[in-house]
Amino acid sequence: MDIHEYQAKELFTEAGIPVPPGEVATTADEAEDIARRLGGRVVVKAQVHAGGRGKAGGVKLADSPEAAREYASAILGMEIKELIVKKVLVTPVEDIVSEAYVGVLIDRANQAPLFMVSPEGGVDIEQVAETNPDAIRKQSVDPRYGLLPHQAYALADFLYDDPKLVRQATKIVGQLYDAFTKNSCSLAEINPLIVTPQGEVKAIDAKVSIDENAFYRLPRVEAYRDLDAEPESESRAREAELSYVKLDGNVGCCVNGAGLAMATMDLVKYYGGEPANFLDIGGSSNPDKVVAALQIITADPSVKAILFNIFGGITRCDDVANGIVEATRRIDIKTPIVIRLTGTNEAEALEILGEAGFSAHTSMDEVVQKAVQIAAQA
Amino acid sequence: MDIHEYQAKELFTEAGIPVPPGEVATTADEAEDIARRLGGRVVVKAQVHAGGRGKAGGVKLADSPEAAREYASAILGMEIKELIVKKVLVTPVEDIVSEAYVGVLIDRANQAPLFMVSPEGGVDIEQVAETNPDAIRKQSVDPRYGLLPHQAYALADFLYDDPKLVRQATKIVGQLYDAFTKNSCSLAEINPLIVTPQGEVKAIDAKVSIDENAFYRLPRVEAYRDLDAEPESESRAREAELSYVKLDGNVGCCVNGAGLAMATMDLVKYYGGEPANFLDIGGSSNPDKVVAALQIITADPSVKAILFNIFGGITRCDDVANGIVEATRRIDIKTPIVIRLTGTNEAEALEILGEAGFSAHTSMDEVVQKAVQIAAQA
Amino acid sequence: MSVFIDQSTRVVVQGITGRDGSFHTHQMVAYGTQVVAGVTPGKGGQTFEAGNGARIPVFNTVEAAVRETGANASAIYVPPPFAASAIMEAADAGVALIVGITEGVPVQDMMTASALVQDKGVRLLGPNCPGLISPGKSKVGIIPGEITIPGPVGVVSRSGTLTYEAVNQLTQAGIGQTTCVGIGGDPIIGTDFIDCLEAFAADGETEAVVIIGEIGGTDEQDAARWVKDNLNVPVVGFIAGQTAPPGRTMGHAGAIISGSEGTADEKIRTFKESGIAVAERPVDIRDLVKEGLGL
Amino acid sequence: MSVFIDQSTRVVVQGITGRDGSFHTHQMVAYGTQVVAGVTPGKGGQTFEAGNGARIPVFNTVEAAVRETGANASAIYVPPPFAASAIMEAADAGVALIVGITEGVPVQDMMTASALVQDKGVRLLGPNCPGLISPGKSKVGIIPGEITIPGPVGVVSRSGTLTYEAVNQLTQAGIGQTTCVGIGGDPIIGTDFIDCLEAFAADGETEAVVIIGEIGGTDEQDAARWVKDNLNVPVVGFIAGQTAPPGRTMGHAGAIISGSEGTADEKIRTFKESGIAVAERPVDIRDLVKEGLGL
Repeated sequence: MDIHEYQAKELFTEAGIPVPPGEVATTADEAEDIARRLGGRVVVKAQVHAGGRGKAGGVKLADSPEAAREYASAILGMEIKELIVKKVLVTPVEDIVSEAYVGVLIDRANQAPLFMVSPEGGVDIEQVAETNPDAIRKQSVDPRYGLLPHQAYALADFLYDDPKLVRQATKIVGQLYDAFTKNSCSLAEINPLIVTPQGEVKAIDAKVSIDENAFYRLPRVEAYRDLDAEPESESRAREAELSYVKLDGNVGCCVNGAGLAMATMDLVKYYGGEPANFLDIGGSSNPDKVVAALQIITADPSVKAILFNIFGGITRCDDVANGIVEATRRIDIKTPIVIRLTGTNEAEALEILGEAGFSAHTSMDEVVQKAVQIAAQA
Repeated sequence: MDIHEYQAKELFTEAGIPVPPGEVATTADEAEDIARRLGGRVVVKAQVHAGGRGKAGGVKLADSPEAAREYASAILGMEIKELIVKKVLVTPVEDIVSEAYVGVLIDRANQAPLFMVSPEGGVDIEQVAETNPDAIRKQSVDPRYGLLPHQAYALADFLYDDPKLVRQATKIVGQLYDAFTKNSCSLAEINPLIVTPQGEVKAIDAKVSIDENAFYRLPRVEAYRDLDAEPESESRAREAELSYVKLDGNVGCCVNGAGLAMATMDLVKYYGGEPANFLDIGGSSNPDKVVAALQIITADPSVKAILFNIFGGITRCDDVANGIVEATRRIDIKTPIVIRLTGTNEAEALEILGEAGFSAHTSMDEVVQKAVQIAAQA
Repeated sequence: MSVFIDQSTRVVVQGITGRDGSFHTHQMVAYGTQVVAGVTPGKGGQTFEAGNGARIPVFNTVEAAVRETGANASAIYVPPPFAASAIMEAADAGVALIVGITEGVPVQDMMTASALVQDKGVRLLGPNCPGLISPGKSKVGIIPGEITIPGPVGVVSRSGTLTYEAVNQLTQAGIGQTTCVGIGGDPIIGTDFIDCLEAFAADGETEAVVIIGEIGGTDEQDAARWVKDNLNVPVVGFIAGQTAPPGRTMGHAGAIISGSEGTADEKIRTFKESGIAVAERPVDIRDLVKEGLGL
Repeated sequence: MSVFIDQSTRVVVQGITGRDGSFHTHQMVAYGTQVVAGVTPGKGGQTFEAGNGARIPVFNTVEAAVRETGANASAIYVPPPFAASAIMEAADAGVALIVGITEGVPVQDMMTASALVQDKGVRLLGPNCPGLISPGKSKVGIIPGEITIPGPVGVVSRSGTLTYEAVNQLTQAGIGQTTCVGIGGDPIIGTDFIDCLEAFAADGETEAVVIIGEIGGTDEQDAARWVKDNLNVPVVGFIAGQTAPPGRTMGHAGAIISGSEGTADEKIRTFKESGIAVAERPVDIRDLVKEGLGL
């Protein structure tokens, strides 16, 4: 889960990383007050889970509290990459001598954290990697040893020549690694890490992603979740413990298993349709989940046909059938439903559905074609 | 460095290990007050760096604050293994269902921490190892991974059958390991770890040794040093950065290098003498160290002859010679000194000593025989 | 022949008294798998009744289970917070194969567990995988036995039900399998595609291989290159997630397109370049296997 | 021949600008050792003047030193709080031999460093050791060159000056050495007696070996058993600390009798049982070597 810049900065500050002060405002009034407290010259930064905030006009330098108010007023409510800005971070303007990049992420191939640093900060690191790969130094971290002192030093030494800056950066690299492990991050980035005219090294922007699987031990971080930052349907799906991703098509998909769900979406596309969502009801046999899934799918007005594709293994087909019947009792579903069920307890499922007036298929290929056809005709 | 039971319990409490409350008294009055605060029934325990306190009468169970006063009065000032008791720990009496042993130390052969646990606690673990080795379970800890949860569980599982006790003990084993690593211990022991009639697992006695080389990062633990617990000469030697161990003989030894110092002691014994000390002045060429060494040796009234055995490598013989001359100027040394110097700047050294009226040898064997002879004749 | 497991595999189930562990122990025993022990801390000494009259002893630790029963493989059904630790316990206890079924294990926990597994020289499958089945011999995990039959095809996949779909179609067409292996959908897993391909290559009875991949990471690309250089039997490939948007996790924690890495197009391209017959639809897998086997 | 180092050894000195590092760099250069680089963080780019006109480049990191100068051995003189880290840096940078001179390294730091050194397959000598010298070829560390001459005896010891004593007596009697190795007096060290004995056994020119041990641990006992089973040249042994009281550290952190373990008597007994000629006095070492060599 991505967290906001101001939240990431909280985690960094806790780890000891020097981060300039700053406060979050949800109104222009608040922004003005904060700017006044911080001495007048501030940056007003949109807090949304999207890159390119600056280009979109979501980051503004204000010379006075009044200007801060004005910018905050403009930025709050702005839409950046389909996300509405509901909060701004107000933070003092820093004079900048140089900008560097420091980041650490999980490297799947090496099964280990990977540090990347570059003296060319303030820009997208993937861009640096393409245009000037020699300006990036990488360091894989053996999880058995953690980041070793000489590795932190060598990364810092790549960024700066002045031993005083190297010393500060060495410490920051170590602190970033601590924050990364303590908060079970999949990504933790400082970009830019600046040097001030006074020779201080500071983190000016922060980007952090957290492994949701670790939330059970990170209640504070879990509370960082911003429900405004995702479609309501996804929040509801999470509550029902469903994997759901909203898409733009008109064929609503309800599948058991992530791989089969993706393959179902692909097959919808193959036959000329567009999937309205990814939805994996998981391996559980709980009819309530099926109900919740149907509620979420039917709440999407674009959906013109609902497609069930269930391969019963652990999931019992009769449970899914019961869920479908139950859902159609609880909610008034107008959208046509086509169903494919095969595997464990298939016969019982077909009987349950038949009694409730549904017919069911056993071939995935057939049922997808039918759903696409129905959606196209709607 | 060994620390006192009450200090070890402080470290354990910090790590979260359940330790009954307790306070330290240096007078019988204090002991009575503490006993009253703790509810009357207490154990009064001598705080000295020596095993076998119980057998020596240094641990007493008091039924009342008055009794605590009486016992404290008897124990304070008592001599246990040549150490005078200056402090007692007063702690509530615990009812005991069972006593176990849990300890972790540095295993040289495996270069790793080694846990040992036994359901037969309250006695010397080395004795259990001899009489009933099957009653001990060991677990080597890979320092790259630290103590893994299943290892802590398996150790606890060896101690108890009741899952509730196993759960508590698992936690305590983990906390003991944390205390061990955080405080750079060479040994950390709970003996006994008791079970109360209420089913609580608690640490009743604690023994901890700390690696002095880590003191630079453990100022609090370094302050645990009890100067009363060692001969004054050893405290002075430590201040002068000398390695010194007081022994019972009459030939005072001053040597550079630990191995050569031990070999010199052995050779004194070989020729019928008894070394008065181990003393390594180290590799440094600082005359002040030689002065300090001579002050410490001459302060020991048993010393009848002083033996220098210096092999100049990094240590320069002329520096040692200057130190000897300097020391004889500063302090009035009545004890005869015999000197062996060879190696780096040997010629200069012999000249310096000659001018000051000393003669010097170049053979270790010769000079040791001579020192033994002089001491024997004194 | 089969790879990784056969009739001689002796399984300890970690988390045997839990909901999933209990259910699948019954399933495994019913299929004929030798489940010789269970582990649930605090329940050592109990007996687990697995149907068919099978009485499986439960131990507090894997170490005790291995010592008392000679278990040489472990199936892990413990909850996610304890799963990495359970894997390390199994590795430490000296089983040869660990099958991690649990979904939702924190990735950083898995980094450590995976390092230990490698240090101990143990094979880990998963986590977040359906396990594996050598039809007619043994199954460890959750793959439904009834959709498989013995035969000449090796199947390796990152997904569960999509594999069932493919295997079921093979079975219905009368084409059996040597072993079907689900390697799991997490970003950090033990055994990968190449490990499985190596095993199939060394197995004299595997005459064709099916690889079912998905978006995320570069495992499929690495596997394709390995196939090109090393494998002499026909290989059929399928990649799920062509319609998945970048930056979103598609159910499996590992199924995410990050930047330009891990797209379905890239994987399909590499498959084709390496001589792997790529199925456009799941149903094509069966037909391409038939073709490959000359049926 | 010699073991571990010879004329081709290229040394980087970690802590070259410090008091000890600086002094001994001069000594090593004067002896003829190829000191090719120094490392002091923050002083990269400077040049260290080592006498004889030698100008040694200083780097911020061992990695840079190795890359720029091809150093293949490191001598460590950094202060104790940073010594374990310096060892790990050297191991990570890929030198083949690390000589840890620093005394007073925390034992728990060394546990981690030693594990990494082993993971990397690097040879570590020490810490808290005098280093090693192959007379006439190279010395890395602090053993005084002038007390050694080339010849047929391999010397391995846990101590410094006691070794000088023994080596000096050999040299004065005209008996030279292939290599003299000080393995260090700490409880946790890299290369141990057996590693050195194996190297001497493989060295065609080592015709006799001297082992100088002391109280503490069981390294000498293990070495003795190894000698009995594997070594065909005469071995002379000496153990320091017969008069040491139990439970007290005798200068070296590792020189301590704990319980019944590590006494001089036990070590001497094992030496004798293994056919090692035990010197009662240091001066006897020379005579027993003479005897062993048939001189």
